[in-house]
Amino acid sequence: MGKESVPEAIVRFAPLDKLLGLGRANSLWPMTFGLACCAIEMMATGAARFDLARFGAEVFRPSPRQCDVMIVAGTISKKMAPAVQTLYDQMPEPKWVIAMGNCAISGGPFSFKGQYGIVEGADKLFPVDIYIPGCPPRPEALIEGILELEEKITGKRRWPRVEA
Amino acid sequence: MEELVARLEEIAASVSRADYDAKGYHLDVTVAPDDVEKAALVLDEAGYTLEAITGVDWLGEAARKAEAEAKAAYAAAKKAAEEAGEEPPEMEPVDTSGLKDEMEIVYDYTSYSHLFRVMVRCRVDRDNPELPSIHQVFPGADWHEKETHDFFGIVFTGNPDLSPFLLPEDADYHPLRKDFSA
Amino acid sequence: MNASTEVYRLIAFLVGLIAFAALNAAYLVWLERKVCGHIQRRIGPKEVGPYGLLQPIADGIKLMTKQVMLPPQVDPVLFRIAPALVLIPAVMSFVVIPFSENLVAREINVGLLMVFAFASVNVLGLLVGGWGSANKYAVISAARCVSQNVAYEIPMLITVITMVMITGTMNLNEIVMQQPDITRWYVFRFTASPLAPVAFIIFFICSLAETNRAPFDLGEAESELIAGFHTEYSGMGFGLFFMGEYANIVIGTSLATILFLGGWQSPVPFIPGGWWWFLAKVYFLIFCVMWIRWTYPRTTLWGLLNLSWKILIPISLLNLLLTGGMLKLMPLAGGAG
Amino acid sequence: MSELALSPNQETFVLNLGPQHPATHGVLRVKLVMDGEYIVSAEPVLGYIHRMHEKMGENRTWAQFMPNTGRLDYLGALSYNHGYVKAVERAAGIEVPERAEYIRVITVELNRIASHLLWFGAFVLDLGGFTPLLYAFDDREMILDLLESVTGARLTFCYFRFGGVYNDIDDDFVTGTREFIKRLRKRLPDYHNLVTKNIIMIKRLKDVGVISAEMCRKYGATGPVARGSGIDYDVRRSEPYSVYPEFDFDIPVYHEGDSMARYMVRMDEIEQSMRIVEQALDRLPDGPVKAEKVPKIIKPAPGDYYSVVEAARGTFGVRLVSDGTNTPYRLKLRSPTFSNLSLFGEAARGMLLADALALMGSLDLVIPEIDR
Repeated sequence: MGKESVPEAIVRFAPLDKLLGLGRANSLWPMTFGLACCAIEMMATGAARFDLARFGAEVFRPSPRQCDVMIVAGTISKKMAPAVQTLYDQMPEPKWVIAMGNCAISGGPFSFKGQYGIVEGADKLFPVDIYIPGCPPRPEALIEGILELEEKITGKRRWPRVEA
Repeated sequence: MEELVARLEEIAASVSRADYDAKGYHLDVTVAPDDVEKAALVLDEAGYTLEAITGVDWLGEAARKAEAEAKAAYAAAKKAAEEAGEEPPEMEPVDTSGLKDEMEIVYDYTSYSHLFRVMVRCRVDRDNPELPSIHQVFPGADWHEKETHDFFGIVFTGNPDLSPFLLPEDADYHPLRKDFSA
Repeated sequence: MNASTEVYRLIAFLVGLIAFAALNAAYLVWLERKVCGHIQRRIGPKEVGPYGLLQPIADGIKLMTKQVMLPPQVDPVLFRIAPALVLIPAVMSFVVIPFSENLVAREINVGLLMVFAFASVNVLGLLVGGWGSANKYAVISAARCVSQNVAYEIPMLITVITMVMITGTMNLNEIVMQQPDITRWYVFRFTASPLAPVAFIIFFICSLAETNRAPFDLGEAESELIAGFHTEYSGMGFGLFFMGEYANIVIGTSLATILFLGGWQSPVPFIPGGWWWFLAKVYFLIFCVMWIRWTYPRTTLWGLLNLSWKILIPISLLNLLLTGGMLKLMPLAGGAG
Repeated sequence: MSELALSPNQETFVLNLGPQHPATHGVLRVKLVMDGEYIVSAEPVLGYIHRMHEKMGENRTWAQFMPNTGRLDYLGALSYNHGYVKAVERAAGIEVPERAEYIRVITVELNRIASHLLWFGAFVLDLGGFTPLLYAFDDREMILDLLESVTGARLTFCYFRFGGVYNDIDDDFVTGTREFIKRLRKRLPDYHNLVTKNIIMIKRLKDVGVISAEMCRKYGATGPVARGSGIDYDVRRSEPYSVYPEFDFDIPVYHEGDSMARYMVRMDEIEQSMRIVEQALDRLPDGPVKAEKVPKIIKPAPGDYYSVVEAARGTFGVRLVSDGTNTPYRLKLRSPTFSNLSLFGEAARGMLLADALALMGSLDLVIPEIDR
């Protein structure tokens, strides 16, 4: 599943690849797919104060066929896991996954000894490109995650990183 | 209200007033498993609404109780023996193997019009937990019963569908039983 | 004019028109995102190029290089031709649209008829796409689109017939010629039809419904039908549907401009007319379309059909009768004036 | 219309709404049997975000369960904080200082406004209007700023403690809250102009999705759903707790039972919550915000305890069973939307798909709170 099934191009065209990367990075359409608490912060990121639209990433598509990035925003329960897996498989290549929040990273607060109901991390199901910690992460963190993903695609950082 | 209490007393094994400030409910009604539907009917006629149904697994409670009783009896006997100047007797081991564990099902009723919370509880055998469904009286009970079945494996006879509700479709475990482990 | 230059002219215009349609669609998406952003007190795209102007190009690159999926359950032929069925007629309709007096690919005497002939193919594309997807949401959406289009084609055509009665021609350029200044725009020509502004509003509402725009976007009602008829489309298939939708909006607003707002003619005498006036009017109407979309919630299917059958059709019929009567009584009031 | 939908000769098909669907606000799944656009039967399927809260309650101490309450209903997390601390305080017999109660009421009501604002936006989004969502979010952000300044969180608050609150509020919070209320008072008429008086909205909501008072009672519906059906029931009034009896506020009740009534109840509740906050700010007493004699390890006496609060979506109940140790023996969370949603199957029968989704939106669902 996932990236492994796509054969690496034998001949590469550096400028073209760069152009494609730039195009893809600047047009990351996420899926309208909220699982739990983090979904509200995902909505807040698209709303007026944080405005994900600035980066061209506000086109939340409800159909997985038209998405580029799946933001796993919330806990994946065992009952939900097959559906999440299906959604991932339905997305066309190239596709990326952002695991937003501790639940999607590792199960977060719901991972305890003797738990019976959740999948401990989205990466148990499919490859994840960006992890955004937080419970829930702030909208700024999600934007930073999107920027990180852009960096991963283009190899270039859009804005200088904020030093702590 | 008094009328309701009187009618509940007719069908219930015990009805006792509870201290609302300390407990959060006014009336504590214990019924036999077969009478839950009757109690529901009485409360339905009085205009009450069903707030929730839940279970409590009392695994090992009977044994603990028996042991505590035996201990208390032994302590009393020991005290009596000491007072009488006799050699205190040896404590005999308590045989708990024959004791049946139970599960409790709790129904919370309340009224929209006045503040009077009624809690109806009944106990069923833990190995064979079965009691009638009340979804014919309160259709809202259907989901609560399904949930309770999911968590405790309590079978509500008459409920149309007790397949896993909150748990995955193929789940065959009951996670809130005290002996459950993932 | 000899035949070979005519062919070259036509090819040049066709290439120009396809480029115009594509660029227009891309930049209308950008405009839509900017407009909705500002209506919603956001900025909208701004990081990709100045004012986000490179955003449509990035989107285009992305959509074109996206994997085109052919889901296993679909009818491969229908699924593939549907986007083309939506886009090609829309582009074809541009052929007869007069952008200015001379800037028209092919002036045809029955231009109006041709536009409507092609516009009707559009719904076929949606139906084929929805049906071919073999997806329940897409099929429901396709059914909705068809009933919606059938319902709104009628008042629209009745209104257009009224206009043809007044203008006496189906040549779009001639219709524009008849409206040299703002007082003689057909939207204000009360002497021809007392209900002229109403006719304009009916036409505008119908073109909103025909192009599946909010508040009549039942076909792609997001909260009900996921993405409607293009639920299963990915990459450029989806992109073509999008382009078709925006091209249709341009066609609808262009027709409204030509029939009612004087086309490329200048509204005031001292500024010369030309394609800039035409585009300005068209884009103003498009802005209104977007404004409506980001203000109103969606109607229901019943509300939509009721509006058409019970309100718009009777009013447009009344308009037709009144206009006919007026033309009979005062034959010179309307006509090629 | 409904006879047509229910006639047995019609061909029907099953439409699977969710678990990923824009209208279900999360991961609810509804199995719909459809006859064209009519719904023959609707059956919600739950459990897609079952997060084992009740199991977790049994394997951690009383205090350690607090963060979970903020993740039950993330839109009105403070009400759930309140419900849980109130139950434990009742069980352990802990007194709460007056100032803490006032702060609790202020923050809970602010949270209620935020929750209703978000619902307002999401509901209009269900009906296809996108812009009000953004406006509502804009105002909601200001509440979140205020709450963040005292609680430290934006969404999943864990602010209350047994016997008080974690942090005292400061003057900035008080002035900020007053300014916010002033602002929202100006904004609400805009919302009504934009949405409530919109002809399309009225057409879609009036007389659509009628729920009778009797149906509410049979299904145990509470909160705005019951109040929209003419049931004058609000825990803040009928079972007074905290310092609510000291405030002057109305319980909005509408008798129509349609989606419009539920909408109006929530919009009116925003105004009433603002009134409560204002009064609480005016009378805010001095003093400690945390009881001094709260034991480090809480061990309530064996027995069961029940306690309810009015959350943004209805009655939130906590049933505790204690066996005298430092962990709960059983912790049952009675969530309001669980009961509210259970009537959807009956109410949606014979409706059009679009209307049923409007009805579902008007129930104000938060899925993690249903599945727990």
